[in-house]
Amino acid sequence: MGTASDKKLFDENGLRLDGRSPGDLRPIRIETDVLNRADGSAFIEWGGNKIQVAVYGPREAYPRHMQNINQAFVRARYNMAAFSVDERKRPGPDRRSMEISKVISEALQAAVMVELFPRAQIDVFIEVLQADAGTRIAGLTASAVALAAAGVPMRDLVVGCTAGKVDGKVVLDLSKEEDNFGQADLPVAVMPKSGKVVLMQMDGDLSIDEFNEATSMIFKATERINQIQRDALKKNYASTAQDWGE
Amino acid sequence: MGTASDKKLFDENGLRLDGRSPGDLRPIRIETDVLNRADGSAFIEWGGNKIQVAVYGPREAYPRHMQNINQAFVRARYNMAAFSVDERKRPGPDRRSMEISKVISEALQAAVMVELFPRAQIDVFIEVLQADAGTRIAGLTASAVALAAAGVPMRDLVVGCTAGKVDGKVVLDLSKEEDNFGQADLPVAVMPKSGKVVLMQMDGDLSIDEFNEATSMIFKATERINQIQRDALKKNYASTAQDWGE
Amino acid sequence: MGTASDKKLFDENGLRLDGRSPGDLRPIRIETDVLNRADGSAFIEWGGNKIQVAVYGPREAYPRHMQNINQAFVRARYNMAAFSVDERKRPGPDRRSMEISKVISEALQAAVMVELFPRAQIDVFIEVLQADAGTRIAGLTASAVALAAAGVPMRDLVVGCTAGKVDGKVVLDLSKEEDNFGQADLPVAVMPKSGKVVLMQMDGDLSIDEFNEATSMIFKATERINQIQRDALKKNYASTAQDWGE
Amino acid sequence: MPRDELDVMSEIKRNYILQKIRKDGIRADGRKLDEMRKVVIQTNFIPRASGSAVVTLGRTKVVCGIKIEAGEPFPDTPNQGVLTTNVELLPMAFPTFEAGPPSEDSIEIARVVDRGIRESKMIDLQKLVVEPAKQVWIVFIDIDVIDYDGNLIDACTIAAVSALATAVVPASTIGQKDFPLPITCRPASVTMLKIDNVVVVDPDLEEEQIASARLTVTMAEDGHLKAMQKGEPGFFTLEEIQKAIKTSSDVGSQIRNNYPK
Amino acid sequence: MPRDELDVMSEIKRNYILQKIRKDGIRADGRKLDEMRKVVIQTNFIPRASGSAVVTLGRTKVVCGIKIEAGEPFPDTPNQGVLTTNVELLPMAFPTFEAGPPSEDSIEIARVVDRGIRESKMIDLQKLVVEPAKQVWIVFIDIDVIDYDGNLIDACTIAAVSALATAVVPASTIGQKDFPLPITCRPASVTMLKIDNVVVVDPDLEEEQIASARLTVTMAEDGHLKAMQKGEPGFFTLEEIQKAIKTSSDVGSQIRNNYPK
Amino acid sequence: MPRDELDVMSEIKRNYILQKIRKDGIRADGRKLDEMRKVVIQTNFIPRASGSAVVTLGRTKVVCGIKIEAGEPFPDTPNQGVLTTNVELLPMAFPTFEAGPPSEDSIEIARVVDRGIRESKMIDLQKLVVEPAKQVWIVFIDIDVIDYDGNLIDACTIAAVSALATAVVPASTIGQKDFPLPITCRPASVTMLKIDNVVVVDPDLEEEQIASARLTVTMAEDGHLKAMQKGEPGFFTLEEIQKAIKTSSDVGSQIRNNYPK
Repeated sequence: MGTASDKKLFDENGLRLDGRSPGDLRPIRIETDVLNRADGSAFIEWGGNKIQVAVYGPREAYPRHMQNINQAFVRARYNMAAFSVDERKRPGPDRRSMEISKVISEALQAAVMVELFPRAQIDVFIEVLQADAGTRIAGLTASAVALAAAGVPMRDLVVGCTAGKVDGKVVLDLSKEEDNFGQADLPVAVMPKSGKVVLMQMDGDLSIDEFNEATSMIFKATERINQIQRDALKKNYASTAQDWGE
Repeated sequence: MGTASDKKLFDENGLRLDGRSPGDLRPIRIETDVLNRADGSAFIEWGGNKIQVAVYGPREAYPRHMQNINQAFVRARYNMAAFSVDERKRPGPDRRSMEISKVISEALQAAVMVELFPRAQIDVFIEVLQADAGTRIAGLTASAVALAAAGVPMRDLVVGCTAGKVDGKVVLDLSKEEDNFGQADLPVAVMPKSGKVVLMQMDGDLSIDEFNEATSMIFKATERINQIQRDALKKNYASTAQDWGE
Repeated sequence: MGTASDKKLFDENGLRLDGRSPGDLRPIRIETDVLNRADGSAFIEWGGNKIQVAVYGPREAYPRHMQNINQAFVRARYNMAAFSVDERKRPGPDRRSMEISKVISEALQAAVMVELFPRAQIDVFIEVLQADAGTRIAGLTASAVALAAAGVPMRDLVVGCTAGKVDGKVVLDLSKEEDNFGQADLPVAVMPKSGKVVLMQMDGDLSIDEFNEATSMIFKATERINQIQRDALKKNYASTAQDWGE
Repeated sequence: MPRDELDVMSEIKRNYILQKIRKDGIRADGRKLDEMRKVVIQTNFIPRASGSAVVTLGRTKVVCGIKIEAGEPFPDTPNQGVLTTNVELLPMAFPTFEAGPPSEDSIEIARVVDRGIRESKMIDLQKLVVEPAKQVWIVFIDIDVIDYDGNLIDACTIAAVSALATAVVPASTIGQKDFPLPITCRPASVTMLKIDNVVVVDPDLEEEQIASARLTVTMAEDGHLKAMQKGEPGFFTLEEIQKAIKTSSDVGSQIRNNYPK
Repeated sequence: MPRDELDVMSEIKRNYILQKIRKDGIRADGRKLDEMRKVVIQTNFIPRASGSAVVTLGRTKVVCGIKIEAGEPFPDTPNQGVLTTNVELLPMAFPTFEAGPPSEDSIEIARVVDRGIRESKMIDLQKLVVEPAKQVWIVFIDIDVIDYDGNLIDACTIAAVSALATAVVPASTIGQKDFPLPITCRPASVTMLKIDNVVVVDPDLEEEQIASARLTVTMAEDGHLKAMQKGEPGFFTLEEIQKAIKTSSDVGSQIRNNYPK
Repeated sequence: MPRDELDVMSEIKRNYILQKIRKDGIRADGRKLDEMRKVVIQTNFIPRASGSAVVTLGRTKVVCGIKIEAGEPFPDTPNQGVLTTNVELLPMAFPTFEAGPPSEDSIEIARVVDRGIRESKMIDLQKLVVEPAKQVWIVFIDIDVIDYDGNLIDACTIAAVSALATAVVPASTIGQKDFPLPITCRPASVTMLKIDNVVVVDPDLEEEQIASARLTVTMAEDGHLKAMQKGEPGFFTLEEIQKAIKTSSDVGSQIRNNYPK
């Protein structure tokens, strides 16, 4: 977690620097089918995060020796644009982005009906255009929408959210400054129908009680975020229906 | 193009630093079949440029998925020796040499009768041993000779030449200093029988009139350079005939 | 060889800094089958060197085009742990370790009955955990033991030893300081039954007489080292027999 | 340029496109030979960057972000800032684009875009010196291709020029005052393809798949040539090139009208 | 985690393991569900390193060496030392491990180990400053995996913590006095796997091959969570996670008892 | 060493070479066992380099260019210049040579050539110091192999020694006077192959393809050994090596006669 600092992260009314209460989410907007070439796509704005996701597949897995005769595999590639962060980032994967790609792939693998597509792979490309804390969770949330928009059969969507500890208090959906100067970070993703946890990482310092408080905040928030996902997909289906009607 | 400078590039008689008139070429010498292992080879000296070219093929394209069932592809690899430039160059391709390899490959592809060799590749290796402005054009000119020397069937040779703008005047075949301090650079390659342009790049600043003056200079020069190519090949055929006669 | 220096490398009694006479070896200890997963393994301590070796194979050579229809090939990979040397070493092969891998592979290839395993490869992984001069020779000596422990049929073991020149005197088995400040280094490996030389490298300055003195020292030493190899293997066979007896 | 996934386009489609061009002088999507697709430019899309633009050119879409950072000049140009251009053909943009080190295609695109901007002297690099030979401003142009339907060179040039035209040098990071990136002109590249013996402007992917040769001409307001690049294994006659230069002058002016003021 | 060479385990073996766990609550090797394998720690194995440990965890074996070198701090943390963790899955450890750049697996292991040590503040990085913003101590944790039979995260954490706990800062190299690496606590990671609906501790390779999901929980003496990582494509319920945290608290204390004093 | 394209040589050819050597003590091209092929050395071929040489050894051809640049010494040798040797097995030289990072073969060749030059102390590195610990001359030896017909080690050594012997340190670039690279001796490497039980000098490619073992011996004028390298999977007896050293002493003198004065 972040560096220690004297930075005040709450005002006198207990509100956060951006005016949110501890349990508030930043604004989230999801749009689907924004790209033409991909089989499915979604664009998410979550606070200052701007993330483009595209899905290709199911398609034959390549190279051949990667094929699994029982099921498809989901291969997410999380990438940060060179201009997405304060200091220009050299293109190409680093260790952080490789780890994130792995945990996102595993989380999506749990939700996709991979058993329907033996020998196939499903590619999920996540491009972070502007980063503002919580990119993995925002990218994963958008990925689930893009998969659905691509018509990939899923058991459920996947919804991610982060909680953390700031100045000793548990808060939802860390902002960039809270991420930099906070004491704990807990990104979680669930399948919202069942509450099954498909991604969980944590670093910093949390007592067991704080952990329970944080997860309870996250679970509540995922319901709201899932609604935003479903609305985005509905709008998409609506416009598809309209297209047909013409 | 080069850096602005107060450097004088013409003398009081309108001659260039190396004594040439605006429309003069530097000395060019081409020798063929200088290597034993390659299927064909040519060595070119063009001003201070010293460039070795070798051709292998047509041979089965590898890897397999590169094979085109209708025709061969020409793959030129332009490379600069570590000692070819003022400051020692780290071995291996850089972005500049990759672009040059691409445009040379495309220029040669236009001249070779690729339709005669489905699934094949023809490799052209261009090693710049000493660089002195105009290496891409010199390397391409030598490549055409090496292909012919290898017995690769061609519609026509390919001849390259450069024009540029120096102190506001259009001149032929830029020298190293003119390249460094000039205002425009226009490398062109043609198939000399038909005048078809198979390579053209330009950077700097040229008015339309200057462009027309430059191309007209280049077209005239390519006739002379083509003659040097044909002489080199004739000498080669002559010595081959002699070999047979023995 | 090392840098010139005023460092004294012998005491008044003609003994070396670590108390050895010119013809003495450092202590050597070899243990076999210290790893569970590998087909065979050996761990060697030789002076301050600590080197772990593991053998996998014979197994089908991969990629396919590496397969030799007449025989197996031995592929040794010599690698230094990041913490094995004074200044932390970046992981991955460098030019030195690639050369050492090559000469060790060739030396082992001579001893293994490769003709029994067409299309196969035998991998020998050598990990230098602590380096203390003579790692290639110690790694090779342990590799032969690991191959035998893996049940790979061999014409003979391979035994390595180094001699060198220090303060103008020929000495056996250079220590780290002698290696750094000495005048010549001569690593040699032989098949001990026949005395055939399968590895020899040399750098520094040796007269022909010094060379002959050095090789004669080495040949005598390899008998002693070979005994240590055989003892290690006997202990291993003994414990295997015991296992069967239970 | 990349082919479609199976590296084939149906004979029927190919013939349809060719015939339409030959007989009617009209392209498959109804455009005239020298007609650009619709261009939409949205600047300041990435507020955290020094400048940015999202550009759609028909169904091709690219995002350009500019980062401007203080750093050392090149030893041979101590009195000017540094410019560097990079294009990423993201795998999300097309089925055969692959992650990894830049391909020949992406390098060619980046270098042609870079030459247009550099040679037109769009950015006044002399004004980007903090302390000669010690510290200058480095301008990173990074372009993400996120949707690919042909003519990346022009889409990337439009995005880069638009992002640069609205960029701000973050001089406050070194204790000075931020100032707009000093801009002298607005270059426009125009890419043309030769299909059969006809030259078309702003090709889409299907046209790229049947074309024999490509020519890009970059000009600035002064009507001078700043950069040219012939690509693909076909050829142009000198007359075709001269005509293409004329076309690019006209079309370039239209593009320039779309640029942010 | 890597599968076995043929990526298959016999149905018979698979069923045997599963049934034993389901029916008897006992694992194939006789362990209870929350029972670690035998841990053997040998420190100071590499005397030339600043600290070192060889750890066997059942039949898994790793070697950790610590190098501590003077160097520059990161610009944004001028007042603390630097910590870096690297894990090498050596090809000698398993038939399918390959030489070359780090795999996704080795990166994940290294990052989870690193987070446990970093977030527990085990090393007092503030005490590793020679001159603020100029010179600090850089602690390199390098771990060689030489024999693989499951649960590398815990084996590597144990090795790293043990090696650090016995490490010495070689300050004499810069004319000062050597001193023990300043240590504040001893974190322990506990990795659990979900097989069927049962969670087991310290899985061996065969268990990894049939498990659906993995969870690692790292705590220090204060009983607080310092790092967590869920892995593999399966899921956990929140209840399972809460129970796993409880388990890891107990098992972590046992591990801590094994650490060098 | 690389095999021919199909990795096979016809049995007939193989037998012919072997029989000729066994029965007549003569090689397929008529040479005696200890006879070098014709050596042609052309120095100053690359006038822009600090030194250069093109060498043909039979039908093997290599180009060596020396660059000498001011730079920093290694920390542990503050009082001497730096020497570095690189060999490129260019794809133009042989059908199976590939572009890309250096192969094991090219690294071995470069390192054996380097050792011969370094250990003979041919270059007086102590005279290449501008300011101790700050600035020294770095000597880059780069060798392009452009035509391959066996025995690259000797061809490259001859090229490197010839280029160095005629090289000039460009001290005028730092405001001093150019001076000839300080040379103390002229090492010569002699590479021998064992075919059957016969040892031949300066093997061509066909001989390399049927040989079992290789030995390179590098000596200087003082008749001392400076570097040795045994290669390939065969063996030598100690007697064979002693005889080879004798041979290399004689042949090395012949090579030295060819070096530029």
